[in-house]
Order: sequence, then C-alpha cells, then structure tokens
Amino acid sequence: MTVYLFIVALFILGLGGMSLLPNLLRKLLAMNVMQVAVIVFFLAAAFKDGASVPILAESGPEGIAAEGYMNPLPHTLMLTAIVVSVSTTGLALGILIRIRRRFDTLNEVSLLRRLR
Amino acid sequence: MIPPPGVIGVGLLAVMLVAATAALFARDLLVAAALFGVFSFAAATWFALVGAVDVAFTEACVGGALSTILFVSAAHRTRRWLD
Amino acid sequence: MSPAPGKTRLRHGVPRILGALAFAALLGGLVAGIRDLPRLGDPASPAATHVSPRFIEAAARETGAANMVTAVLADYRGYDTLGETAVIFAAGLGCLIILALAAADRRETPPPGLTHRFGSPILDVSARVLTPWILMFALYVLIHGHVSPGGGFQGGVLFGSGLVVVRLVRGRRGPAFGPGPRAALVLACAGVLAFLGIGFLAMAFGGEFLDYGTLPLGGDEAHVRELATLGVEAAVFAAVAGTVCVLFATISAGVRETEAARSAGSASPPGSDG
Amino acid sequence: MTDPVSLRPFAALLPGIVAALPILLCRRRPNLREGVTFLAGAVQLAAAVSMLPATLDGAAVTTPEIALLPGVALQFRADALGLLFLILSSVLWLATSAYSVGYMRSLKYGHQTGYFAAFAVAAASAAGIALAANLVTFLICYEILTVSTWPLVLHLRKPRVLASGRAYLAYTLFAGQLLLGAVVWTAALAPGAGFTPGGFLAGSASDGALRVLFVLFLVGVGAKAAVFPLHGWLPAAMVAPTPVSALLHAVAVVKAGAFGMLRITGWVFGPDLMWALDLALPLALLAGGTILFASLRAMTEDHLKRRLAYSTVSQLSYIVLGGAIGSPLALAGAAFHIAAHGFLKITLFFCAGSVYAATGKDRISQLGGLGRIMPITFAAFAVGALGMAGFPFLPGFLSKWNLGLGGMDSGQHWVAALLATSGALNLAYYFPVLKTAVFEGSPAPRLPYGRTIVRAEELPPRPRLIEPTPWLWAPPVFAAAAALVLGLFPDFGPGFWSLAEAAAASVTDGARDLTALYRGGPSR
Amino acid sequence: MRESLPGLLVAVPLAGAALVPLIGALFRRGARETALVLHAGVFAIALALFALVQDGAPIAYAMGGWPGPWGIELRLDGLSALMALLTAGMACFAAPLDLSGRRSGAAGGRTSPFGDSLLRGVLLLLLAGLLGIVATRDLFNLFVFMEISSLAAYTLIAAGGGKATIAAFRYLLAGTAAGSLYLFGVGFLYALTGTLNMDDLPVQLAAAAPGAALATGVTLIAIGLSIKAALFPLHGWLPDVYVFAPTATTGFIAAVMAKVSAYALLRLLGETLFGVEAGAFVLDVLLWLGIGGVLVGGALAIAQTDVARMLAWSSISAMGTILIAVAVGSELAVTAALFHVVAHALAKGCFFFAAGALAGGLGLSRVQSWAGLASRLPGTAVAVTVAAFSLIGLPPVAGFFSKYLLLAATWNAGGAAGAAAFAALIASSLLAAVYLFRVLEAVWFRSPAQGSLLAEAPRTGPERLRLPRPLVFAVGALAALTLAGGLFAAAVERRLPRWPLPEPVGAASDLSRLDSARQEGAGTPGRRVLR
Repeated sequence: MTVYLFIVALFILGLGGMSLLPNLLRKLLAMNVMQVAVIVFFLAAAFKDGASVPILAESGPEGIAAEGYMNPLPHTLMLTAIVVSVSTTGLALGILIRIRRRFDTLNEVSLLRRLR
Repeated sequence: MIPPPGVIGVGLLAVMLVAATAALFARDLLVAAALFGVFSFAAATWFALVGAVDVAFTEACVGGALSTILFVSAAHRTRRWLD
Repeated sequence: MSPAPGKTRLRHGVPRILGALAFAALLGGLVAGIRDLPRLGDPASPAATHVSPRFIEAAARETGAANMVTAVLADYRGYDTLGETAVIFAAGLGCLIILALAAADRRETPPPGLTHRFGSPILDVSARVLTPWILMFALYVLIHGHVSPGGGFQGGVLFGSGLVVVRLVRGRRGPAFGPGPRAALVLACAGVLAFLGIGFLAMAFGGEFLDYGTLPLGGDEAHVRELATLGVEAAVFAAVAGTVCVLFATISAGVRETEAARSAGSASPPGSDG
Repeated sequence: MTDPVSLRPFAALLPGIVAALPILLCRRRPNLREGVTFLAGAVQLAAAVSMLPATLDGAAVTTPEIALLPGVALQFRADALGLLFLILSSVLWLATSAYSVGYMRSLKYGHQTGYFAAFAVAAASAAGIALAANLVTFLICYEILTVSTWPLVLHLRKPRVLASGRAYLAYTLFAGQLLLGAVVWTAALAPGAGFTPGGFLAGSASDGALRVLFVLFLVGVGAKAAVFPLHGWLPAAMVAPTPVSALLHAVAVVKAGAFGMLRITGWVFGPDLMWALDLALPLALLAGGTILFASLRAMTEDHLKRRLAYSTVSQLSYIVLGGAIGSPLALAGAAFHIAAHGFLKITLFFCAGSVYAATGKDRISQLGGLGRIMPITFAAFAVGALGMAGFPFLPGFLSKWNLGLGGMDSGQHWVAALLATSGALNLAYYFPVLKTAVFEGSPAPRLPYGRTIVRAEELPPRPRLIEPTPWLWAPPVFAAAAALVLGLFPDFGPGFWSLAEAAAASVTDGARDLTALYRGGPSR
Repeated sequence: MRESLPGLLVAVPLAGAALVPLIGALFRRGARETALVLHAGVFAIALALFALVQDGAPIAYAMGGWPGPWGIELRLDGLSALMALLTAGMACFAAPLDLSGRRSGAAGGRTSPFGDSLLRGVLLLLLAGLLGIVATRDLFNLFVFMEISSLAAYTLIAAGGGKATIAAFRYLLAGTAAGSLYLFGVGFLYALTGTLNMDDLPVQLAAAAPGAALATGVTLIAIGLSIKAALFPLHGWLPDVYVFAPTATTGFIAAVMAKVSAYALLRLLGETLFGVEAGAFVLDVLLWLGIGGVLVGGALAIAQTDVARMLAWSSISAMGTILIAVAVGSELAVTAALFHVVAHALAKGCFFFAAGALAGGLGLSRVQSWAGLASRLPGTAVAVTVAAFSLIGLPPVAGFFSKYLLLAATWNAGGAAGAAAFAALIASSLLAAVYLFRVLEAVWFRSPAQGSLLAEAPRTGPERLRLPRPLVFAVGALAALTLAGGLFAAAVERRLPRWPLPEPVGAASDLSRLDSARQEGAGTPGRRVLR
C-alpha cells in the first residue's frame, strides 16, 4: 500500500509537472519521472514474497517451482518501457535543441505566443 | 529469496520523490541533471531490491547514465535552458 | 504583460480550475484504485499465478535460457523486443533527421556544438583508458545475458557509449574514434534488419515469424532457440549501439546537415540549406 | 393494380446528369453546348410522356430498388403527382433553356458553360424529386438540387450576390439537414419509408413524437417552399439572372418544396392522420397567413422580380394549403396549381427578364411606357398576371376554385374567403405593373418591330418598338399560350387535370367520382 | 500463405524502415523506389488480408509460435483488416510525396537523397506502428507499437522545422502522457488478472470481482487512448500539428492516425472490456464528450481563417462523431463509425493534401487566398469540392451515407444521449456547411485579390500554376474514391465488418483449453506440444 501511494505521488508529480511547468526541459524531466512511476508500479506487481530473482539457480531445470522466482513478465515489459522512455527522451531533446536554436527560448508561454 | 523491500524500500521511494521534486524545480540545469541522476539510481536500487535485477541494470545504464548524459550534453550547447 | 524569465506561469481562470479538478479527480481515482489492488508480494495474486508460472517453469526447458527475463524478452515476447528495437531506431532516425538533416532555418542561431574541450586532461586520459574496458564489458553483457542480468540492449547501450565517449570528451577536434553518424546508422539498420532477418528465416523454414524453433541449426529445439536468441540479442546489440552513437553524434556533438550530407556522399552545396 | 417495373424512369432522370459532362466539354462551341441541353430536355420530356398512359390507367411505372444501405434504397416511381411535376418541369426546362440562350447571350454574361451544366443537373434533380418513390430518394435529389442551384444563384459573382447566395444556402442547407433528420427518424419508424398514398405513419409513434416529426418535415421542406417565416431567401435570390429565377420559382426549387409538402401531407402522414394530430388546421392557417402576408408584402416592392418573388411565396402556399386541408378537391386543386403556377409564373419571369434584357430596367416605377413599345411581352405578362389572380379561363382559376370547394367540403369556409381576398390582392399588386407600363410614361410612336436589343442607356429619346430577339419573346409567348390552353382545356396534352385528380383520388381513397361532380372547367 | 500474411503485414514495413535508410546511406539512388515498392507491397498484403477475412473467419497468428496468452498474438478480423487496408492505402498516397517540410521553389533547396531516404524510412516506421496497433491482440504490444508510430510521427512533424518543432514537442508530451496513462491502466489490469491477452482478459475478468482498481485501470486506458484520438477535451495537441507539419505528413496522419487510436478504444472498451461495468460507464462519458467535441470542433472551425487550422478543428469534430458511434456500440453504430472512418479519411486526406500543396507550395494558406482557385487550378477545385461535400454529408458522395448511418444508429440508440447525439450530428453538418461552403464560395465564385498569385498567374501555357504530380494524383484519386464511396455505398457497406465480431476459430479454442491446461501443469495448449 505504501509503495502504491508513492507510485501515485510520483505519477501525479510527473504528470502535473508535464502540464504545469512552463519550461520544456523541465517538462521533459517530469515526463521521465512519470514513466519511472509506471515502471515501479509494474515491478511492484511482479514481486512475490519468498521468491528469488528470475534467473535459474544452478540446480538445473528439474523441480522448478513458480513460487520460487519473481514474476519475470513485468520485468521484461519494463525493460521495453525503459527503452521507450529513453528513446522518447532522446527524440524530445533533439526537437528541443531545434526549438532552442530557432526561437531562443524554451518557455512554453513565449513559444505559444510565437505559434499563433 | 528476497525479503520484502520494507523500510529500505520506502526510504528509497522517498528519496526518489524528493529528488524528483527537487530536480523539477532546480534553478540550474546541472543541478537538475544531477538530481535526476540521483532519482534514477534510487529507482535502480529499488528495482534491485524487489528482485528485478535486469531492470535495475538497465535503469542504471539508461536512466542513470544515458539519459543524464544526454540531458547534460544537450544542455551544454546553450545557456538559460531553464528560464 | 510578458512573462518574466525564470518565473513559473500557470494558466489563469477557468482552465486552471478545471485542470485542478481534473488532477484532483485523477488523484482520487488512483488512490481509490490502488486500495483495491492485490497486496504487494502476494504469492496468490493473479499476476503471480496466471500466465507467468510457465515462464518460470518452462523457460529453461523450452528456450534454453537460464535468465527467464531473457527468455521472455527474446523468445516468448520477441515481438515486443522487435518493437522495442524499432522504437529506439526511430529515435535515432528522428534525431538524425531533426538535428542533422532537416531544413536548417536561416533564423536559427548556429549551434555551438562541442567545439571546445568538455573536460580536463584527466577526463581525457581516463576516457581513453576506459574505452576498451567499456567495450569489452559491453560484449560480456551481451553474451552473458542468458544466465545473468543483461543482454543485447544493455550491451548495446554500453558499447555505443564506449564508442562515443572519446568524441564526447574531446569534442570535434579530437581523434575521429568511433563511427560517424552515417556509419552508426548503417550499423543500426543492419541490426534491425538482422533481427527481422531471423524472423523471416523462421518463416522461410515453415514457422511463424520469429519462431526460432524451426531454424535448422541442429540439436534439440531448446538449444536451437538458445542460439537464435543469442543472434537476436546480437542484432539488438548492433541496432542499439548504432543508435546510441547516432544520438550522441546528433544531440551532443552537433553534427550539422552539411557535415552529414558530406558524409553521405551527397552534393548538397553549403549554404543552400541556410 | 401492380406497378410495372421498368427502367424507364431513369430515362427521365439521367439526361440532365449525363448531359452535364458534354456541356462542360463543349465550352468552346456554345451552339453545340446548347444543342446538348435541348436534346437532354427533349429526351427527358419524351421519357416522361411515355410513362403517361400507364399512370393515367392507375399504375405507376416503377424502377427496381437500388440498395444504398441496409434499409435504404433508391427507387423511382412515376405516379400521377410525380408525373405531373415531371412533365411540367421538363416542358419548362426546355422553355427556360431557350430563354436562357437569348438572355445570357444578349446580356453577354460569362461562365455560360457552368451555367448550362448546373442547369441540367438541377433539372435532373427536380425530375428525381418528382419521381422519388421514397423519402431517402427524395432527400438525395433534394440536396443535389440545393447544391446544383447554388452556382446559378451566385452566377453574377458580385458581393451582393455572394451575400444572397449565403442566405440561400443558409436556409436550404439548414432545411436539408432537418429533413435528413426527419427522414432518418421516419425510416426508423417505418422501414423503407416509401411514399404511400394516404400516408403510412399512423400509429407508428406517439402523437407527440409524430407532431415533432411533422415540424421537422415542415421546416425541412417548407424552407424550399418558402413558407412564412422561412421565405427570406427567395426575394434575396432574385439577384440571380432571370432564367435562374424562373428555374427557382417555376421549374425546380420552390416548386420542389411545395411538391414535397404535398408528398409529406398526402403520402407520408396522410390527411386523416393530419387531422387526427391537429396538424392540418395549423398548417392551413400558416399557409393562409403566408398567402396574405406575402401578397401584402409584394405590394410594397418596387423591384419587379422581388414582387414576383413575393407573389410566388403567396401562390405556393395555395399548394401547401391544399395539402393541409387534404380533401379530394383541395388536393386536386393543389396538385393542379403546381402546373398552373408553373406556366403562369414562368411567363411573368420571362417577361420581366425580357424587359431587363432589352432596356436594363428592373423596377416597376421605371416601366413607364414600356408596355407600348414591348406589346408582345406585356401581353404575355397580362395573361400571367390575370391567371395569378384567378381569372376564369386561366388555369389559376381552376386550382383556386377546387381549393375553395375542397375547403368548404372539410368545413373550412374561411378558405373561400381567403382565396377571394388573395385574388383581389393579386390584382392589386399586378395591376399597377400593367398600369405603369401601358398608361404611364411618355407616349411612344408606333413603329415596326425591331429585332435589335437596346440597352437602357441606348434607348432613343423617342422610344420605338424594341421587342427583343425571338429567343426572348417566344418563350413567354409560348408559356402564356400554354397557360391559356391549360385554362380552357385542363386535360389538353398530357392531361394535367387528370393527373391532379388521380393523385388526389389515390390519397383520398377513390374519391375521383366526387371530384368529377365539382369539376370546375371544361373537361375532355 | 494465408496464415503467414498477418506476420508479414507488420514485418515488411518494419524491414523497409531499416532497409530504405540503409540503401540511402550506401547508394546514391534506389531508396525512394524501394520505399514505393514496399508501400505497394504492404498495401497488397493488407488488400489480400481484407479479401481473405471477407468470409467472416478471422486470421489469427501466434508470433514466434507461442500462443496467447504467453506469446503475442496477432489477429486480422474484418475490423482490423479494414483499418489496415485504410492505413496502408493512405500511406501509399503519402509515400511518393516530398516528406521534408521544404517549400518547393523556395530557397531551401531539395533534401539530399540520404535525408530523403531517412524520412521515407520513418514513414514506413509510422506505417508499421499503426499496422501493429491494428493487428495485435496484446495490451503491451499495443503500447509498443503505439510508441513506434508516435515517435515516427513526432519525427515527421518536426521535420517541417520552425513552428512545426513546437507543435511536435507538444504532441510528444501529450502523446507520452497518453502512453504512460495507458500503460498505467494496463498495469492495473495486469495486476488484477495476470494476463495481457485481449482474449484471455475477459475470461480472467469474469472470474475477478469488479472493484475500484478495475474501474481505475479502465479509465486510465480510456484517457490515454482518448488523448491519442484527440477526443475533446483532450485535443489540445492536434490543431498546431495539422497546421505546421509537412503536407504529406499532415495528409497521412490526419487521415488515419487518430482513427487508429479510436480503433484501439473500440477494441478495448467495446470488445475486450465489454461487460465490465466501468467500461460501460466510460463509454457513456465518451458519448457525451463526443457530443461536446462535435459541437466545439465545428464551432471553432468556423472561427478559423487558416484553411489547415479549420480542417484541424473539423477533424476534432469528426473524431467526436466517431467516438459517439463507438460509444453507442450497436451493430449499426459500429458500421456507421467504420463507414465514417473510411469516408472521413478519404475526404480529409484529399483536403489536407490539397491544402498543404497550396499552402506549402504556393503560400495560399488562408481561406480568402483561395479566391479564384477554380479558374487557375480547376482540377484541385473540383477535388476540394467533392471532399467538402463528403465532410458536410451531402449526397451523392461517401460522407452523406456515413452521416445517414450515424444518424440512424444514434436514433435507434434512443434515450437522452441518443437524442442529443442525433441533434449534435445534425448540428455538426450545419457547422461544417458554414465553414466549408465559405471555402467553396471563395474557390468558385470570388475573384482573386489584385496582385495575388492566383490573379497574376496565367490560365494556360507553360507558366500556368501546377502542383507536384504525386500530389495531384493523391488529391484526385482520393476525391474519386470519395465519390465512388458514395455511388457504391451499398458495396462499401457490405464489406464493412459486422459488430460484434465473430469469435475466432483458432484462438478461442486455445482459450477454452486454457484452464485445463493450467491444471495439468506443464502441458501447453496450442500448436506446440513440448515433451
């Protein structure tokens, strides 16, 4: 429960930062925070009491019990999610540099004024 | 067997929350990027704590290093980024 | 009334109130939702009992990978990983287009790029010393991904970082170690194509796309799948390493259109883009 | 009797649409282009006439259904009312085409290719409205008519014209969308929504819902029929060239609206349901009010075409009135009035246009003396005006007579009084035109007919006879003559009266014999 | 062959996305031609799939040979095959165009062949992403392909430079927020059911008790997809994107991209989560929001003087229309929605290509600047007219029939919401008539301003105005298709899938065996039986 509350707090912090902060780079940081919150959420769902990391112990394939290992599926999904996150960040930074070059500001209010 | 994250986990999450908040409102970009790095490493540690070693490794590589470096190096090319 | 730089300006009036209400509703919904979720670590939760047991119990037997995450990533859900590779490839292509190739605007202030040294001699030397080790560690991460944390993606990131670290530290005047954006792009394309090639090959041998089990590599199916998974990881490694180089080259080093065009062998005259 | 299934109705629909393409291709050869128009009109008329015998026998030539969507089909049927409208619009399309040639060329208007192409499409869609066998088909043709007449209204492309075009679109598209809503609703109540004599909606929904539905229909169709207070676009649209006004009033648009009102009252709701829902009387009163209002309003207009426009508003409400009352005679009178008003009003418009083309004058106060130098034109105008007022031996009399009798039949005695009043008002606003033209202004010497077109500024100080080219005076003369014939022999030629009678009889369930008793004019 | 087509549908454009830049980097020519061939190939695959599913049996495809819910499953049924066909077809029109935002004839010069190959690669990536969304049966895989298409779209938009970069960045933020909200929602569903498979999910949910967590998850998914679908009031990103993006990009994404998200909404809320109480509630809310979007979009479109911005607001209105039909969810409504999706994609694509060609190539971006267009570019004027008729819903073009079906569907839905939607649809046609007939009036009946481009250009001869040939082809072909869609409405309607979709033959049997398989332990359902 505590974990989940932290997740919600991080998510809201990220989403709120994305929508309310005026600076595009800060928005980008907030976006990363929001994405990490989702990752934490999935990993919390993967956690099992009394289980181990999802790498097969030396004992071999016989007698593997599902209870003994963490759920590997959310881990896999979150690997992908991290990649998506960093890809988006990279592309966003690229766009950001172009915006900065052209308009000499990253303030959303000024930029929107230029847009209209 | 991995114990539940417990107090350490909560502490790490709290560190993440504080670091993230501080990063979002930092005056200076380098400070913000550093705080974001702290946030990422705290996250990676928490991931390891709940047994997601692969994810922790990746987050450390990507979130802690790659993203931060990208932020810093992108920002390096201009000033007044956070105005 | 112009916004003062550095000041946070929020919207006023009705949109602000509505926005606040929306956030409050979202917060309330999320808190209500999480109260209803299975307890953290509950071994009887649906997530722990429904689909995932197979990945734990049968991964090694079916795919030959001790690291279940790798098994799921590269085999059971290899299609996701293909998509993931495509995502990062998209980011690389995007940065190359947006920063290096897209129409440069006359009104844009020229980017400084990394024309001066980034760091100190200490950083310089340590980068040179570190690079080979980073590259080797990256390869280790790739190959060892079957039995330990890591795999193509993490290895690729490390490898790409290692390739560009010298360039990053020394700036544009430094030694041209590591691939330029075009070569890096070729590497990335080759990686993506290799991944797809393995998938198509599986189809050619009568299976579904990415069904490694049909590949005629000899041995029992788990072993074949293990080998194919390694191939896939290598493909991801190449794609990611190439893309990371592209990202660094465009975002950090500030490759301009003229430069990239020249490296592409095109005859776009300088200034025609400005 | 089962309806013969045939593709022949398409022969009446397609000429206009098919002709549009060669018309557009012949932009460099005007004579060929107009030849195509006449050919298409002739084919349409021939096809219409060929379906006449079956219809007069009580069987309507029907096309197979062409499925458009599930439960939505395109189908055409040449029943009595439809055929009446179709033949009327075919004849008048030909007349208007001839008139257009003279008018557009003598005034040297541009964009004539587009003009004739749009005209052909508008004529085809009017034919489609006439033959539509169900509401969806009706709606489709109705909307195509709207958009194909829009370029015609905007033909002169001046700022004031553009504003009028907007008004035209605002009214007609708004109405069209409401009609779309009504059609969808009706199709939900009665799948297929095919026009059925006597209506098909009885008992399909609650009274309140049906009343709302009727209001939707009333607005949807009434805007084109220019029922008060939806008439605003019609006077505004008088900025169009005169042949276009003729088309709007006599051939297609307004007439299509009035025709639609008859279809809605007689073939969708049905007279019985109209009375049962307490809709008939309000509609009749609305129509009566429109008649009086528009007649009074017409008197205040100095602009000749605008006065004619208000006259149309008034006259078309006779048709709505007949549909509202729904007794056999009223319906027959209303249906016949479609034809009567068509011939009469087109005469008047042709005359107004000829005067404008010859002299550049378009206001009644400017007409002084013109009657003496353009005797043919004004003679035709006099026929039209008297017919409008309901003068005996002209077709307007027959329709009004039957309308009045129909009103009496259903106990609405005020209708007779209204008709008398309206006839007087008609005289009151047409007579000054003739009076000014014939008795006022400077006297003119009698001179032989001249064939040259004289613009206003070129008028010699001592006027002489300036009847324009035959392309401009022959069509009004033809239309006036046709009106005279129709007044004297209502069943001459295609048999408009028989068709009107048959249409009314089909709605009111075999009341043909009843109408025969009251037949107001000589029959065949 | 039939069985392998779904795999190829996504894999071929993905391979193209890597192959085309590779050719561009290594050779001087050949990249553009390769891209065109690949687009044609993808279209052929989509067409074949569409033809194959006409018999009603969906084609299921287990990626990697792993059946759902363990592996990722693709499924092409009538609905997804239709969306795939539409997407691939629209991409074919965009593919030959110049994807860079440079104005032809302006000082910018041409993009280098290498840069051009990169852009073509990204377009293929966008196509692959959209097709992936359409084909997949896996919630997380949907997210991945959503991000592929989004990243590709951001790139193509930002390639316009200047203000397009701002629009792209704002879109990126909105799109990423949408993606995260969606993923968060998927997390809730996963935590409650343990599955990501769209066929398995309803089975598991039927066993689980409904609760606040489920409602939250469903709502998060709906919000995320609604942002992507630009559903009012989450449409903020859309107008600037459509205005500033390069012509080819705008034409393509305006035609299909938001609609693919609406498709995902239909798949998830209307099918997978059908029967979930919260899903029904969300659909009710979406219906009212759709009504709001229809009216607000139409009203704001009237307020615009810029053609592209007007069309962008019109798109918001159209998405509201589609969402209304999706929310109504009856068989007729979904048919109507699909008809509208097709009709609107054709007409809006045609209009945006024309608007982009005129604004980007000739600088004619305002409604007034189009005055006299008919005299100089008559073909374009005719095409724009046809498209406008379709957008308003006038016969005899496709838009009329979709509007008719929509009205019938909302009327049959009944209730206050149905009546309100009915009225809103009629109002939207009227609003569309106001803003589009304004354009048509300028095009056909106004004379160009003195000294303007259209006034100065000669009507004939080599100096007369001309648009790039691929653009002319795209505009003309789309207008012709719009007209054909109306004239042959019955044939189009007959080929639309029937809702609810038929149960799949292969996958369903897998699922029914799921529980028994789990009880047996290691026994694996599906084709593969190990041990």
